[in-house]
Amino acid sequence: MSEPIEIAHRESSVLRISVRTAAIMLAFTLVFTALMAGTYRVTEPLVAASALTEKLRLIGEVLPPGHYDNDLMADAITLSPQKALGLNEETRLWRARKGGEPAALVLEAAALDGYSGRISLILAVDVEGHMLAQRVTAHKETPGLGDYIDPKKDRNKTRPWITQFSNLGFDTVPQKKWKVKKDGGRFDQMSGATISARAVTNASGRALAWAVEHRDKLFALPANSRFEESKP
Amino acid sequence: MFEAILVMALGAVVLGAALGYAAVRFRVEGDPLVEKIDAILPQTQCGQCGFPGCKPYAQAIAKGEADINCCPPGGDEGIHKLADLLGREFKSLSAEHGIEKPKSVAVIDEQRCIGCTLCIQACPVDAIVGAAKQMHTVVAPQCTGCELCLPPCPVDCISMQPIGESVETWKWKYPVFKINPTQREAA
Amino acid sequence: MSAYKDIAWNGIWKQNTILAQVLGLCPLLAVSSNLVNAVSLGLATIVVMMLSNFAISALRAFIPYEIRIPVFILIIAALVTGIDLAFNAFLHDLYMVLGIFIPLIVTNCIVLARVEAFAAKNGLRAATFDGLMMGVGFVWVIGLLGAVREFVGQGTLFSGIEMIFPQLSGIQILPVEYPGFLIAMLPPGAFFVLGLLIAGRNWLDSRANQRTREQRIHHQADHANSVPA
Amino acid sequence: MNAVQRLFGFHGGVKPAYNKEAATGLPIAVAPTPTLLVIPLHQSIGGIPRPLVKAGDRVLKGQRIGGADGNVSSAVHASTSGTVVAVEMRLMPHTSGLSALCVVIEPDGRDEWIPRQPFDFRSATPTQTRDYLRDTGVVGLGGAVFPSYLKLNPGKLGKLHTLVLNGAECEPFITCDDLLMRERAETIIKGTLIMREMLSAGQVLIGIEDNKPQAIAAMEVAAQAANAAAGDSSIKVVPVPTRYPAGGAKQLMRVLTGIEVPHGKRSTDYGLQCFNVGTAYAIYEAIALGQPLISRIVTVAGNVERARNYEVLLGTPMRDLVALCGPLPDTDRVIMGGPMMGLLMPNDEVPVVKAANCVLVGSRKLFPPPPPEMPCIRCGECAKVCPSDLQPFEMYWFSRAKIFGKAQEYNLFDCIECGCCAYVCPSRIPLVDYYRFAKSEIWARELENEAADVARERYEFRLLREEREKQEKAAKLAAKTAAGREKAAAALAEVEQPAVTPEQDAKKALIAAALERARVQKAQAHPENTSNLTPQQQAEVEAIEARRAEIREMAKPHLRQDD
Amino acid sequence: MTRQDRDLLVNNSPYFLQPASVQSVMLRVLVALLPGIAAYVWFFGAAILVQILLASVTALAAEAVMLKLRGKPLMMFLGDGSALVTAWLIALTFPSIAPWWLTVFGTLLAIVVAKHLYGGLGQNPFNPAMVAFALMIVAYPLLMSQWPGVDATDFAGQWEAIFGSRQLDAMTMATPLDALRTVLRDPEQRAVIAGLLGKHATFGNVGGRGWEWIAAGYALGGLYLLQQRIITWHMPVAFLATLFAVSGAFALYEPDRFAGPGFQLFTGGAMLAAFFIVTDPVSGATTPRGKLIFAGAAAVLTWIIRTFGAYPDGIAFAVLLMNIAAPLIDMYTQPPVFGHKDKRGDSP
Repeated sequence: MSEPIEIAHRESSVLRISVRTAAIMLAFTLVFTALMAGTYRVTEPLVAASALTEKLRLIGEVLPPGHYDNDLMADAITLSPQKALGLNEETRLWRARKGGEPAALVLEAAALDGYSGRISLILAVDVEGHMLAQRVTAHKETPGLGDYIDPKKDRNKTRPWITQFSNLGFDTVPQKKWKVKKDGGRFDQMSGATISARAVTNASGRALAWAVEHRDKLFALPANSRFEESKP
Repeated sequence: MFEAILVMALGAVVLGAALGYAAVRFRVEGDPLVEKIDAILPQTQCGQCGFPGCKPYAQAIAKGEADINCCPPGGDEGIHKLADLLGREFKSLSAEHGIEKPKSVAVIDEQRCIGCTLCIQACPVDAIVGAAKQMHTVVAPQCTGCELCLPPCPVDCISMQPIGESVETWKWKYPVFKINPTQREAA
Repeated sequence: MSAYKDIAWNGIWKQNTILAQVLGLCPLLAVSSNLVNAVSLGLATIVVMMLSNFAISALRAFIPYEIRIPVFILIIAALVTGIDLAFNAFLHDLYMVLGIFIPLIVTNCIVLARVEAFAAKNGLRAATFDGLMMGVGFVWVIGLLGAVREFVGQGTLFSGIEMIFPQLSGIQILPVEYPGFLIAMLPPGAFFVLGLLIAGRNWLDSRANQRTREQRIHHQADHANSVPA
Repeated sequence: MNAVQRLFGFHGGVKPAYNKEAATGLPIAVAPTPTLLVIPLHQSIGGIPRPLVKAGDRVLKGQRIGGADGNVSSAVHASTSGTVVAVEMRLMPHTSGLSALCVVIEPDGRDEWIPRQPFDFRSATPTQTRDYLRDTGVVGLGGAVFPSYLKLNPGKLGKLHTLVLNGAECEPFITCDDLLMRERAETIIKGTLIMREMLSAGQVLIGIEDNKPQAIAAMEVAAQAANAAAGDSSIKVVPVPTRYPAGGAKQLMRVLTGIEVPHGKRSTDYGLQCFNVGTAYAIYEAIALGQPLISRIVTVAGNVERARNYEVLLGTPMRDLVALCGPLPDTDRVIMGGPMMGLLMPNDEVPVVKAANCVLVGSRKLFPPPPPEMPCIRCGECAKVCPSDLQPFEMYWFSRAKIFGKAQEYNLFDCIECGCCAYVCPSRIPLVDYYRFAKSEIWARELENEAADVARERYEFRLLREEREKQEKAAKLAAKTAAGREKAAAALAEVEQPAVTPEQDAKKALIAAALERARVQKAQAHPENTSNLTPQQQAEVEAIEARRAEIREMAKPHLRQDD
Repeated sequence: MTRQDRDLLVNNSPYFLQPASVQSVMLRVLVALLPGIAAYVWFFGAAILVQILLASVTALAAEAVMLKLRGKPLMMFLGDGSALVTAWLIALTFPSIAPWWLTVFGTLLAIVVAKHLYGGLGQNPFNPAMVAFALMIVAYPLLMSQWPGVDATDFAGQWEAIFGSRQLDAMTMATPLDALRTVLRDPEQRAVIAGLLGKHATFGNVGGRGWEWIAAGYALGGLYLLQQRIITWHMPVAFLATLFAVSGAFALYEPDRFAGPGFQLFTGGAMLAAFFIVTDPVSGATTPRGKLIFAGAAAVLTWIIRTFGAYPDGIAFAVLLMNIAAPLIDMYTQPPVFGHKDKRGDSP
């Protein structure tokens, strides 16, 4: 006899509790989402500034600030995927100028034949066709074996391996000598760990050649325009 | 940002309602933990733990009101099992609750028994048979050795006798190898 | 007061989140490759734990049992987002290193475990203190882990401290010729060192247990002897 | 001649040195009657027989002195005529070194039989046959001593296709079955025919290891004769390859028929039954001659000058038997059974029982103590030789760690303790000891759990009953007058002070009188379990009493309600 | 004779045992390694003997110290030979011109950490030699990748490499596996691989010059172990057959990119692994079917790590990964117990 009443009672309590929990949940969500949103608002400019600093720091590693006086971030163009640079995606290229005159190009490149796949590079090439410097930005080389291409991991802190490319161009090192010693070239490699060094060396050589070839065209393009590959 | 809050709010309402509904609808009755604990306890129903029987002690453990080391008949092994079940650390037997004794059964000295039935009332497992003014006796296989019949007996005619080993209940010992049995004794 | 002592002891040793409960392994193993990173993440975790314990203890009367977990997560997530943004804004170098691990504090079981097990049942002060002490327990272990890994792996300590205090720099402890022990710096090394730390704790604990047991037996024996027959 | 019997292999097994020649040179001799026979009542698997005689009784040879108790049990008999000296606890032929109830008989030298008459099993009902065999004490004589009447039952199939006779005798040193088959083959076959009839079995396969050519030849002759008499060829003697433990019942059944009888299943469900040749002989004596089982053939071998087989009266001390064979001076132990599975005896005075197929005399030279146990390297040799296809090293691992549940998962109870694994183990681990340990622990635990379940049930029932009685009482009171109703309310509310009825008064007086009597008794007799306590124990007892008092206080309302 | 006396005899049935011991098993394993070592010395000089000696002395010393610390009877365990087997496997898997401290350190880790911290003989879940190899190649990948050149067998130079401080570039050479990876990663040089694996002067005919003979020596020793019934056929056959099948299938699919089965079987540690490493009973699977699964899976992992991994030879990692899985494999591959398989009347 009392059963239907009980069920009805239970039904109402289910509804009541559901509504109550939903309401409380809503209240908490509103308060704390607002809190998060507020924090975001406050820190937004600072975070953006940090991100910019980070980018400039990376570029600064290959292109010392003294080499240019323009707003590097604004004077950039987009590259279509460049096979010669080992790239399968669009990248940015920054143009450094000093006193309005072209000074250097900062571009990205990649070596696909590392021991464990792709090695990403950033490098700066000055207007005379010398490589100012290059850095590895991402790689998966075996720790302790091939990762000396990254100066942070290189045990030789005073003169990391990657710095031997600085200020060299095809005038000082002929293009066919732009190889590791093992392959009869000019650059050192760690014995027992040739593969990573060879990949970086070859990729940088290709990138340098590409930059020298397209230098004038690249400087001539308006800012924020797009560079399409003209020939294979 | 307004959008973000809206999405969050919507999610909150749905989630809150669903959880509230589920909490009522799928409420589990009873406490299986008590059964599990009770299964480990030795069922002597002796009350040495301070609770009137094994089940109440199991309930107390499940509620966190009693510690796991209050059961002397269960011994260290029982405490280990409880510790494993409850994910707690092992503790040695709490001394205030008694010591682990060899398993025993109660025996009524039939010469002295006056047939008062007090022990029959005290026995938690009805293992004593007899009637008023008749001699009582303990059904040994059913006796848990809880000793609860000892205090009520007005003539102290009940004693606990350890269960001895027989050829049938003898257990092979853990094989521990002695590296150097002395020649003299072995000969 | 002894309740606070208990809380402290639980956090630092007995219920230590890493050594006893082995929680929060993901950030633990990923970030503890050197002392500075380890301690930094640890400090961030302390802050989150204190704040979340405080917030939840304060709000516990308003949180229905059924939806406590989503609410806890929400609160922790809000706090962590705040800290993440703050790191990004003010300690950007360190943020680059700790990177994804700060948001991961949200899912760090340590925080949720303490909130659920302690803060939701205790008063404001006790809960905040518990957050602090649990965090301290986390910091000293992750710090030790980081120090051992850094020392064994490359023979230095405090490398990378310039990211926080630009005027300081790391210390080279072992000679520069030290060949290093690379595996200590890699994730497997973190497991090895953590395993050894846990083994060390168990060893200390079992030794202490043994001692108390012996003491009790002696005590009982003395007691038995002193009672007149 | 017979068609060549197809043989099946069994997994594993070992080939230890057999050492059987020493005892096969001489025919079976009859051991002299000792000055005192100690006959244990418990000589078979199952319930312990009740003693039927008491000290001072005169018994005849073959007289039943222990009656079977329960469904699985078997009677025991006086081995010769004489006087019962005592029915008391004596050391058992068991490794435990524990004692059990034995009937001690002083022979009178007259060897006077009880009246014997053949049993006509063909006209008896199955129950009568069953009881008769049970009361003649026939059990499996291969060593397992399982009551034979339980096995002489065709089971649910109603008939069997094969009766297997086990003459494999694979254990080193033991030759009692070999000699029995050589000398009494005809009787064995006669016993077999009786069993076949009882079991409605088809063919009879007699498995004998091929290292016993003489026994095979003798059995072959007897079988041919029987086949000729019946005009068929249903009895076959099958030589089986010599490999321990080919004589295990399950292994032999597998070798002869290819059928594997799983652990815990009856072989009759597979249309098979297996008996030892000695059992067949005993069946013949019991059925055709009316003689209960009072003696058996025992091999005495090992560290003795003249190993030999004897027909021995059950209850003869092993020492007397060993003395007949001239034990060598460095003898240090007596083993019942063979070197692979035999039980170490607590001393050499224990009596020969139905299970004793061999009395193996040992010395440190003959059976040197194994080299120190090394850790298991999981080399798998034990698994290679295990005739039960087990993983002995896993069972060892868990038995050693006392994780008995896992040991059972690895089928610990399929282990037949044949000892092959320990025999080959390069780490010289006493594997079988670990299994024995684990098995007895598991059995003990099961018993404990059963007892706990019973106790729980009884306790819960008691609580239920108390509750019900309380309600009934209240209802009864309520059903009475208004005054009664008030009283009921009072009784429920103030259970501490129930109304005193005259009846209870009388009871109290009685109790008081009894207490007075008891006090006098108590002054004389002090309860044993509270004497000689250390002060510490005393204190504990007091503490416990105090707690008990509390509980009683708590429980009082319930108790009073029961009054 | 009383019951107390009997207790001192302690052993129950069986009362006599077959004469076999752990020691004799281990000794025969060492004997089986000799042909491979002989080939090693012939092609790459005596440096390997120095490494074996170094590893053996270190292993025995570490074993003795650990036994002492753990309070175990010294002579009984030291004489079991298991430490020597571990030591020899370490020496044979490390480059023979590795600096002395690398071998000593690796051996110490194997004996102290991988063996004794887990409870000593019979308790180690991982193959100690493989633990040593894996730890060392992760910690010192450069040193663990410098193998002796096939023509640089002069002992004085090798001695200098082991005990001197100089790195001897002239002596080192990429192993065939390294060479394979080198060209594998360079799209322009993929064509070279065919020449490399063919009759190439430097690398020998099948698995690289010298290496295939060493592998054959190990295989010979493995056959001896089979004949002595110390190992069963399951593991070697499963390992080699699986490696053959997997590498064969991929080589057929793209022969320019993937090395063929002959190369895979006869280079690196494949033969050593098949007969001496995966067959380690303590850390491997033990049931017959389990052994097949264990060794087969180890072979697949080996091939994957060799082809795609960050380190040249994948055997150590493959074996360690399978060590973890061994208890599980054993649990699920229990052979049916007597009577529990439905075997009515079929012949064995």
